Amino acid sequence: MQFDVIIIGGGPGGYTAAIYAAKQKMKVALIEKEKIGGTCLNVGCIPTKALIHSSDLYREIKDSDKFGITSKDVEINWGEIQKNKNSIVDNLTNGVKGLLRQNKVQVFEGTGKIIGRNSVSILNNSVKTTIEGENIIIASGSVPIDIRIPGSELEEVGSSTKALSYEKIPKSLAIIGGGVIGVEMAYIYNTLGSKVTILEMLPKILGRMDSESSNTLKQTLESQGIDIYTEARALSIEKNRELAKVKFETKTGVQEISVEKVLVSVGRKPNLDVIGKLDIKISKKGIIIDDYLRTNIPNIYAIGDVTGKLMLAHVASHQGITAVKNIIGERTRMNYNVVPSCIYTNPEMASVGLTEEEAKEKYNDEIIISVFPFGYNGKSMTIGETNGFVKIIADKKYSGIIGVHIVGPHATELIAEAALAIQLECTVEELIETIHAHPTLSEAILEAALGIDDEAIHIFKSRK
Amino acid sequence: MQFDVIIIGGGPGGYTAAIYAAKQKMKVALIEKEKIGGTCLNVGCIPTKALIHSSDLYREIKDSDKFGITSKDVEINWGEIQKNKNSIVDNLTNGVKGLLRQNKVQVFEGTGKIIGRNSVSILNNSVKTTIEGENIIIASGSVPIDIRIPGSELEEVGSSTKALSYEKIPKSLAIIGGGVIGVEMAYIYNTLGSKVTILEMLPKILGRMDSESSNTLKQTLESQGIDIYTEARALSIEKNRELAKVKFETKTGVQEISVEKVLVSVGRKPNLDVIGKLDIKISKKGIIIDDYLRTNIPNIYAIGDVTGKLMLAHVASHQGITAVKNIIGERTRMNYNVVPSCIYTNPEMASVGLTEEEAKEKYNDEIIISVFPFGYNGKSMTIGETNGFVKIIADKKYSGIIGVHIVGPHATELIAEAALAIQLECTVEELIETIHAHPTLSEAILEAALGIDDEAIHIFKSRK
Amino acid sequence: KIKEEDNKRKVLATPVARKLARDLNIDINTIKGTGPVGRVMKEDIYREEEKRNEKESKAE
Ligand SMILES: Cc1cc2nc3c(=O)[nH]c(=O)nc-3n(C[C@H](O)[C@H](O)[C@H](O)COP(=O)(O)OP(=O)(O)OC[C@H]3O[C@@H](n4cnc5c(N)ncnc54)[C@H](O)[C@@H]3O)c2cc1C
Ligand SMILES: Cc1cc2nc3c(=O)[nH]c(=O)nc-3n(C[C@H](O)[C@H](O)[C@H](O)COP(=O)(O)OP(=O)(O)OC[C@H]3O[C@@H](n4cnc5c(N)ncnc54)[C@H](O)[C@@H]3O)c2cc1C
Repeated sequence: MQFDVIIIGGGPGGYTAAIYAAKQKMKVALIEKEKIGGTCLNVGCIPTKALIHSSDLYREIKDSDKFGITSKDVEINWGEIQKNKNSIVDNLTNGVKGLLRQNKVQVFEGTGKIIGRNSVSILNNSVKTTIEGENIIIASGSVPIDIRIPGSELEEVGSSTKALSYEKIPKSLAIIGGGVIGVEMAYIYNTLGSKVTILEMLPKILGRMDSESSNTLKQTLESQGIDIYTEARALSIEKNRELAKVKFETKTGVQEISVEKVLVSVGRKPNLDVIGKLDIKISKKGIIIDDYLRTNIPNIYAIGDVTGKLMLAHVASHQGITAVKNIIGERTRMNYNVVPSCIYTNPEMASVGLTEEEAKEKYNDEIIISVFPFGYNGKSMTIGETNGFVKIIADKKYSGIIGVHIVGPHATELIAEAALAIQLECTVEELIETIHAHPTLSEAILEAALGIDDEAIHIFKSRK
Repeated sequence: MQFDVIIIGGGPGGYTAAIYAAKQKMKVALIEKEKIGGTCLNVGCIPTKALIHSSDLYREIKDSDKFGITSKDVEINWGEIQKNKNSIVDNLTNGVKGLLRQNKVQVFEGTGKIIGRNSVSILNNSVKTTIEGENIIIASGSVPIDIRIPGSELEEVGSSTKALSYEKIPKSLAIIGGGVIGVEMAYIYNTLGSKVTILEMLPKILGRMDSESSNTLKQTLESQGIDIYTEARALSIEKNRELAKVKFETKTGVQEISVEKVLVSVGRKPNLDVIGKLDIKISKKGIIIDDYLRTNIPNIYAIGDVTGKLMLAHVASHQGITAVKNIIGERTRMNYNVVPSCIYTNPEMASVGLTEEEAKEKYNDEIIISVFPFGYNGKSMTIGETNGFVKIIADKKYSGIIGVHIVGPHATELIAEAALAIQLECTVEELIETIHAHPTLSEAILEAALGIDDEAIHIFKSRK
Repeated sequence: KIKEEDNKRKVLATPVARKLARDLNIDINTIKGTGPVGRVMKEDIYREEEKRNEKESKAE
């Protein structure tokens, strides 16, 4: 066989699997039809976070007087923001290309298609190559779902990929879909001066998240000027001179707004073309896999967004490593119970483990909850970011930590400790025994843990 | 007895113990001779971090062009910086006063002195009160050590307390003592425009820290413009017109610099007056205590800086809680092996567990080390802070994590996960199995862990 | 029934302690942990080993 493993798709799932496999001394082929780095590096995680950093800076600079740093004529240079974003993306994707080379992964440009249990064809500009491999990992990712309403084909309407590179900052923006992507985009453009409206079909934005947390974030975003409609269904989009008129229906009737741009972020669907005619089982969500990342064909694995499990880059890369471990015979199960999920707005939001709603159900109400607000945390005060809280959910019987939800400064970094705690089945007592540095935001986690027994220091009574 | 426990000193050790004891339904007296909040809130952790936040902002704003945010006439308003710092301190100390009140801690203003096993006298403006308590906790903290060289009494010379409130930003500043306090002050004033020189007696700054880490920080600070002399002994200070001339000796001979201000930060010494004539055993470092925080007199405990263990606010507060637990009979041992220590410069630095030097010695070289640089971390790139690294030290036999040292962005928050890992005796494998959110700085911890087995994804070969 | 459930919960032990116990052939379920909430720490395993060694040397 030419290769030990053929990987189709060069996103965070695929390239991580490729590098990890190469480090295990395997002969690895990686096929990518567009750009190494996939959605994540090119039009996902990284470019959004670059735009968010510029937005954060703008907000901070406008607000810096109270910290004794003054400046005049604070201006947004959209061209520079885009250039910076693009150069970060280039740096990172070039870095990954270099790593693939150094690790001797053979990279094929073209569209891969599985044509047999061990054969993959690669089509590149009408040239077709076929390669053979002991194992195959499908890592073909996902693409945005379109909405099918009148007007969705208009120039003004587009997905997040378009929204990352608008030629200028739109004066007004309607976002159809209040998931993580929609909310981050709303934060970016609202901060940079757009009038942003979110239309969400469900009763709350950020569907799967802990309700108290997503509510808090929603209120803050609204106070920053974003209009959020829930239980709102977009009906149609029409050209209205220079603008696009979006009609939508809420409980109170049909309304309309006219905006420069419409961003559609209603979800993503798996890239299934890669399967070809092979009998690989799929569901509505994507390729069906077992805990070892195997499809129904034993030597064919699938990882990342194409499996439709949790569409997150760190899930894709963890699945990638786990798939390779299973290929080399290190039987390792993929566990989806301890997956942090992050929203990079201001305040940030991050969650891991069970939400309050899930915990109540799973533990039959036998849970304890403690919430510590950042307003009482010293470090928060010194950096002037006192919005939000840490919420810890523990099971009543053993006081094991089963869920942590953070809204607030650097929530996306703070969640790492919480994830480790849940992964190691840490109890509240052990978290309390762990000394947390002063002054840090992570002390809010300690205080929330103390609050479980009503022993938080810097708040009189914890919300429980 | 009037009180279940009398606490002398209202710093983070004392006030935490007081609130915690009150929450255990104890009758608590707290005696403070100066300001509630102690060193930490009034002239330590909090005001330094407020100045650091202003400094950080100034640096970021000057650098924001490359992120597409431009501004003109960026200026430092020292008066506002001071006002902001003071108002944060006031907020926090008022908050603590409020908490003491709500928790029904009886606060006595005045100087406490132990006059018997159960009696403490309080002297306030020549009025003397005596109170009685079942238990006593000494939490009298520490004060800066003076240096005894000619000229140390000059107006221009002072401790960190003075340096927190200079009437203006000095054009030039000599700092005698390159410990954490000296280094943070150097970072603040250098960033705000002073010409800063550090004179350190020992061969390295930040003495106890992991050498590779403190070296990296040293080099970065030097590249920012700070002059650092090690093995340098200050000899004398002389008035030189408007300036102070500092003479010091290094290996290469005697040199001198003329500066506007001289900051002396050569360490702190315990406040022992409180002991009075009682036979409480002390060492050169402070009051001698056992693992349960007891002095040689069974009902008298000591916590915080006065015990001279590790002079850190979070050690003081943890000792405070532990002392109270022992008083109520919940026998709990204080463990100093897992204490994070932080430096809030840019890059930040944070450590927990054994340094490389300590680990080598303790484990007879049977350790593995892995270093992952932030330069290869996606989130670092999006925020433009790629300096530094995460270093993980594990024992070779069980790959238990025994030391983590971080130089880089938000190191002081990232260290929380590392502290929990060491506290729970986590192995490298378990850290790797813990999914880290993308894109976050905490992924650098994951990558360092992967590097232990040469399996880091985003670097070709980890330094080991 | 409740008791059964209690027993089902696997003993709380640190990762290093588990490895160590496996290595030294010590049944971790028989060890009383000294960590917070009784988690078995590596020191507990070392202590158990010491006890065992003492016994053995006495037996000899
Ligand atoms: C705007 C946005 C922001 C996001 N932010 C975050 C975030 O902050 N954090 C996070 O965790 N996740 C984020 N995500 C989600 C994240 O990008 C995905 O979960 C992740 O990229 C999935 O990785 P993957 O490897 O499965 O697929 P992808 O990254 O989609 O990569 C799949 C690759 O396969 C290639 N491919 C497909 N079919 C073929 C074929 N037949 N032959 C050859 N190549 C093929 C594609 O061209 C693509 O390069 C974001 C997504 C978007 C859109
Ligand atoms: C500039 C600076 C920066 C620092 N930064 C940090 C940091 O970032 N992180 C960190 O962890 N640590 C930091 N520290 C150290 C930290 O401040 C101390 O470790 C901490 O304050 C010790 O707490 P304590 O309660 O033991 O004593 P203290 O905070 O010193 O409090 C003792 C209190 O007791 C009172 N007192 C003393 N004697 C008597 C008496 N006889 N009667 C009544 N009252 C009495 C004092 O007035 C004082 O208020 C810093 C210190 C300085 C100087």
